[in-house]
Amino acid sequence: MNSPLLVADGLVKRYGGVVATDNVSLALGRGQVMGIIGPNGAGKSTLIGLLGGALTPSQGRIVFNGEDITGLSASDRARRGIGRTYQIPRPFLDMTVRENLLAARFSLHPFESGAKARAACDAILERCGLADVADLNGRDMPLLRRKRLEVARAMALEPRLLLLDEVGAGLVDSEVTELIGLIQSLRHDVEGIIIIEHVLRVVRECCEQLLVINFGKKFAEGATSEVMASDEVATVYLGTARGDGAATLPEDKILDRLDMSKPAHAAAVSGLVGARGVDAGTAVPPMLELLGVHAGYGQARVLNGIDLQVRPGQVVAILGTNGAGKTTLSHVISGAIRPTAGQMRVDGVDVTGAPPHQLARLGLAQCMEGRRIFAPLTVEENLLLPARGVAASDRAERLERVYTLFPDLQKMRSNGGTSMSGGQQQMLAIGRALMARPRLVLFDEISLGLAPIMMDRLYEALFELRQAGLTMLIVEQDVERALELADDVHVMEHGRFALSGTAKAIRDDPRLRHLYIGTAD
Amino acid sequence: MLTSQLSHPSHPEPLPSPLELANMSRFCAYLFLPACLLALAVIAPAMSDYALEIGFRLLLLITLAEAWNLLAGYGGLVSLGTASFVGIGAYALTGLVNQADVPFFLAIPAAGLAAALLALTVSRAVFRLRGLYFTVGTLALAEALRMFMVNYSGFGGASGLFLSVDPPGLLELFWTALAIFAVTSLAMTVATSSRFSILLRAVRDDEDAAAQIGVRPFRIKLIAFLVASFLMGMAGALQGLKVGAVEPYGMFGIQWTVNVLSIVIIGGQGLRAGPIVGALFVVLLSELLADYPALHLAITGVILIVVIRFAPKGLVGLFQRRPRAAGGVQ
Amino acid sequence: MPNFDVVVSSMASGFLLGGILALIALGLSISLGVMRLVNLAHGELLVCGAYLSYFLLSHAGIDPLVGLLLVGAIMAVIALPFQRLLIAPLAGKGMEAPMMTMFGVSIILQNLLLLAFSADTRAIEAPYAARPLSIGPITVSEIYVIGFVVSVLLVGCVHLLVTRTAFGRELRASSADATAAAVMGVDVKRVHALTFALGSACAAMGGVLIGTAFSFTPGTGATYLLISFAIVVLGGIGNIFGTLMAGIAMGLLQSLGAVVLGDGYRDLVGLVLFLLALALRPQGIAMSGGR
Amino acid sequence: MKQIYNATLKALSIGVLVGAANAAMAADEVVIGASIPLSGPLAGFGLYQKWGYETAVNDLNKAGGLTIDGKKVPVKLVIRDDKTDPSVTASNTETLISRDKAVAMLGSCTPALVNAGALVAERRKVPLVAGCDPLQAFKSVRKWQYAWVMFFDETDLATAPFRMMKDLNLQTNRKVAILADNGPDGALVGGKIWPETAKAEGYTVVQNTSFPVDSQQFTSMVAEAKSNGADVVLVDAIPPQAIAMRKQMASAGFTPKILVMEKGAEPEFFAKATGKLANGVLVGGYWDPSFPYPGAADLGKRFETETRQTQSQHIADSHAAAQVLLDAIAAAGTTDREKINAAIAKTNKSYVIGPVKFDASNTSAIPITVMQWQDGKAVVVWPKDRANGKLLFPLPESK
Repeated sequence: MNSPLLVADGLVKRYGGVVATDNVSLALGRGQVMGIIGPNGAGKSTLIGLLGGALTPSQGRIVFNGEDITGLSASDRARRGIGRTYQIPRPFLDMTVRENLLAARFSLHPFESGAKARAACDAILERCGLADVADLNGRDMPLLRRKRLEVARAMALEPRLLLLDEVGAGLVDSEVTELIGLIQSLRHDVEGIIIIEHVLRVVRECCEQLLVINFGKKFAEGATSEVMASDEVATVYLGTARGDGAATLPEDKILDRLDMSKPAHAAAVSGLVGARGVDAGTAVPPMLELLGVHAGYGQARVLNGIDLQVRPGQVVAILGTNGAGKTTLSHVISGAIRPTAGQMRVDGVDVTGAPPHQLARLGLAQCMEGRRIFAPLTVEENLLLPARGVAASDRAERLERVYTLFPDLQKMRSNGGTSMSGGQQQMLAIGRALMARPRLVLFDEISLGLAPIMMDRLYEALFELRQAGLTMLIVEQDVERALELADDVHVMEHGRFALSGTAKAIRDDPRLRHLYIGTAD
Repeated sequence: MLTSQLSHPSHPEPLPSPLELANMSRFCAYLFLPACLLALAVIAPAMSDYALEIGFRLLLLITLAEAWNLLAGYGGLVSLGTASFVGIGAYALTGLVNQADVPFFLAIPAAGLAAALLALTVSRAVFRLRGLYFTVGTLALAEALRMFMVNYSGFGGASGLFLSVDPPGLLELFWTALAIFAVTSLAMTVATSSRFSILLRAVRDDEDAAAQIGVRPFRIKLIAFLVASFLMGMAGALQGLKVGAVEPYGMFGIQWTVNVLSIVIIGGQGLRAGPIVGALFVVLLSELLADYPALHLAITGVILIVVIRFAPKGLVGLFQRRPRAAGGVQ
Repeated sequence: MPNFDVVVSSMASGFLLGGILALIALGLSISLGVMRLVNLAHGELLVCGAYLSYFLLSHAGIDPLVGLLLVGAIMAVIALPFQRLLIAPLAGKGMEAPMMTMFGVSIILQNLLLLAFSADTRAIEAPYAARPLSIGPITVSEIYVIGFVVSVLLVGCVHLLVTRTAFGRELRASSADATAAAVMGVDVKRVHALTFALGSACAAMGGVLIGTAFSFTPGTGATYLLISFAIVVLGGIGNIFGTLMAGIAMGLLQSLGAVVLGDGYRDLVGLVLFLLALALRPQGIAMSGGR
Repeated sequence: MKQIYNATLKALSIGVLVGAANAAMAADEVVIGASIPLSGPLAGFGLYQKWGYETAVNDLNKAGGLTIDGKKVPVKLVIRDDKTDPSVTASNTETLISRDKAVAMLGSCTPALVNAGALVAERRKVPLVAGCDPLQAFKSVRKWQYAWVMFFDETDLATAPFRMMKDLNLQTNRKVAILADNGPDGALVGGKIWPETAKAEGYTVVQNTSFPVDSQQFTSMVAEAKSNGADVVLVDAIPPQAIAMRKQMASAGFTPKILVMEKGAEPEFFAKATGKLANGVLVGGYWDPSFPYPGAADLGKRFETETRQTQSQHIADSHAAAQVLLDAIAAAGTTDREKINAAIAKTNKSYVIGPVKFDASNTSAIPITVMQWQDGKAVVVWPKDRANGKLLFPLPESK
């Protein structure tokens, strides 16, 4: 009985050259709950994939309950009692919530009486607070319900081991409390749980073991309390950290520091800014304005009445936890999705529902979340793409400027766009946004999954752009950095601005900590 | 085969959940359909030859369409290989009757089995293909098989084979078609309103997620594929029996695939009644436009396009209350 | 096994024919790679091209080769509204709906051609259509050589268009990540329309060559559709040079099959090859933007 | 949901009514059905057949129709397209018999289609008269009772070129290359009769290749024939293939002395599509307006004036088939299918196609002639007593 439930030994997952999981080992004792934390893009979900069987490791072995399951398919692992949830929920859209659970149930007990199976599923739905929607289609569940459905569906497997991937993300405090209660109660049904979480409170209150991952490597491990106490964990995990001690981080080798002293440099930067900012207060209409914007996907309402103004020369930051609706908001601004209600104006002109490329031509550029570098294009081609219908000389000039801003890119100009390190790709994404010589740039989660040191570099660049008078809209998870850079700040929660004001005011506002409880400590 | 849905009463929720529909189709299948079939079987002798002829064609096409619907509509396996199974069925029947003079009523299911066997042998290969590649793969497979039958002289080559005995009369054929249709409906009811359908739809909606909760996608898909092929094989056998001669261009011809596909799309993919309505529509249309062949096909094409564009759930979809807006939070 | 001359001659014609096949497949490949569109009407577009050239010759006396680009242009212009009216509205409805729509289009085109021109077999007459060309032991049809050269030139042009021009950049960007491309200011709709037009032009020009080298009827399209699919999957979807190579390989292997098993097995060999390719690369080969 | 099943039922019961209605109508007209290829690869044939059938029927109706049970009634000809697909021919025939209450049927074209229809007619005990189905292919299916065919016999056709070469003693190296499709008649003529006759006549078969009817490339077989140095090339293929093959022979620089292209070289569009290359190509034929048969010359002229197309021998066999059937119905004086069938069996009269008299196997043979394309015209070059032109020999070089 004291043999561990799950042992992973030297797991490695490579995608081509990129190593997503680098020699990670872990052991989960029976009755234990283990937490796995680390910055986005550190390889947490990959690890879950490896354990759940969705991915096959390039190296290493996994032993579950004394049996080597490395070679087993996901379904066989599931049948042995490994239940897994997806970070981005994947319910069976065209089946009712109950059927979603029954699928698991029937695959497990094909010949169980229907009534019994149904009773079992309903019990689980009851526990997960989904009883009232049992007969609605998965398609009609809003995000948070879908996340619960993920857990419920995994539970329908009667799992011995539960792998929970960011089930807490985007929940408000009360919901987090509920979730913690649920997880605590699950402990009695399963022999072990592994939780990937951003909401540290969940980790703290549920897990006795904690594993910190960074760049796919095991960074720290131990009893939750100790690990949480350690400074370098804070350094890695809480974005607020500065790049000290970062000399150990790989990004550093590829990168040479930006030299701020060169005057050419400042010139280059300013040359990339489409329209200088005018001093606030003058009677120009806001460059970008949202009036009571609602938006969502199908049945799911994500934005519920957003009012936003960005004046020329202003830097506005939008903060909020995962699932608060930040991404949807930037989709609306880029024109990728149409608001279901409300208006969007550029220079006072209504542009609601205009297709993305037209908005782009109005001088709105976006540095999209996840970089979205075009793999088939070289670095330079990626840069040239937004500079449409521009005279060759001008194009070349802009290229030069971007290259002075990010010398790395020049070195890699003819490499495939995605062949570079994450940080360099982010540089490329920023440079690409600037190539259109935009008047306003939306920077969406540019620090995601980057080492603090690299974040520093990128933010240095943003500060320069701000000096040059570029109007910016910044969507960030990393509160501290955003607050430093921004003039005005809005904090989102459930598709609304829960908190708005100047950076200074927000910084001192106690409600910020409340909204962010868990991440800031 | 009882499932949770059986004991479940229709609830106040305004839009019809698949559950209600399942219950309805279950009702139709359990009470209404058999009644219809029985009635047809009884009045058949009184029917004019033309009615029998049309009825036969309808039943044959419905059987094929139901089978295809099981694959594409419920299993998400859009196959363009229908012709191969029809052809195998027809050839198997002819072979069995000519070589071993097996009686028809045995030869037909045997032909179905032959088709299922083909499905079994190719399943490993085709299920490695997903989505579009599966579709194109099955098409290529069907064409390859046809060309093989054309070139390989073993089964009469391009000239084909003739049934050595006299085929049964129209009435008998009609009755046989009814019987096969009954089998089909039964199979479809079991497959679409039982726990199997839940697993099948789970695989259709998200194969990986299904695997993650213990469903074995390959197995589920294989079962659906085998059942569908068996039904198609029997339909093919019946056609071979009727024509009394088989040759590759007709029996392995793409037009089988085409007809079945348009029937289901026009009728309503993934809907229990889709194939029936579609078949009625297509057959009646072809009767009306019989004298303008090329025009008739062109019109079918236009209808196909219009339906795809404006009625994604087919004619039956229009009958029902509109399906809700698609798209999920991602 | 027939004698040496026969073998080399038929291998040579297989090689040359492969070039023409590649041109035809290219049309399919780019619309598949860029728009994820399975153009089941590709064969009919090809036949349309053949008829167009046929009538340009019989009525305006325009030689097929001279009219080649003209035919391509005309078909491209005709194709544009097709895409706008039929395919564009289906954006975001998955791959099946557009595929089936094009399937409907193919039925319509085939039967309209039938109504208009009957099922008579036609062939585009040209002095070089049936002239032998002998180099040593090898004897091949002149049209094959011409067709090969023309095709390779055209494929090369398309390659340059895709890799060297701004349009090509936008094309590759939209094929990799349409949303992001749109946000970067690319008019994806327009790119798709032009891609479809380009694909149709390729098919039509291929049709001219086919119609000159062989014969055609309204029903001819289907054969070439399947073989094109095989080439596309072999060469990698959207991969231009891959398509050319695959086309030539297909031509050679078909001829080999023909020499060894008899001409009847040509297409069978092609399809078996195709199935093998699929079995080996179940998800096909990813879009690699022709570089 | 429910109403859908009801709908099914309704539709069928409608069917019942329609059927009944037809039965009622059937009294004041005689319905004859025909399923012919109006689309698909063989549509070329179908159009001639349509004209032949319709002309015969219209002429009769103009003359007052048929006397049935002492009462003059018009004949109604119902034609359906079988898309060159045997299973469609079968279902068409079913429908024509059951829905349109056809008392008798006229055949389609080529063995696959005619036989498919004939099998249904045989089962339904409905007389069917057809041309355009070579006799041995027809006989090989089964012992027929209700299906009747008047056409040439494959052996007669296949031996014709050899007999011609003997008569006109044409000088060749007596090397024969045979390229035939693997369809029913192709297999018989190319696979069996040609080789046998060649041997009997002292020719050597240097090559015998068969191919499916949907391939377009014959480069390797042509190259082979060339390298085998065959002077006599015998081809049996449908038009699209014959056209492609003729071009590929030319482009392989291969010009035999004698080139026979059965089936494929027959329709006029062969000559159109191949242009100069058609010159000198031989094809077996069985009719020409110049033949000394009643109404032959007239029929040819009528076709060309009415359709502004060049006549084809298919107008003759279809026209004759229709006349044979109509005569039989007239002789039977009733719409009773058995009696009509008996009357057909008694047929013994000379028609536009020549004398027709059915033998024990329900067939009546039409004598074969050899035709040759000369400047876009099909000229009868053999036998002497039928010839209306001079043989072009050897096959002109293509340049």
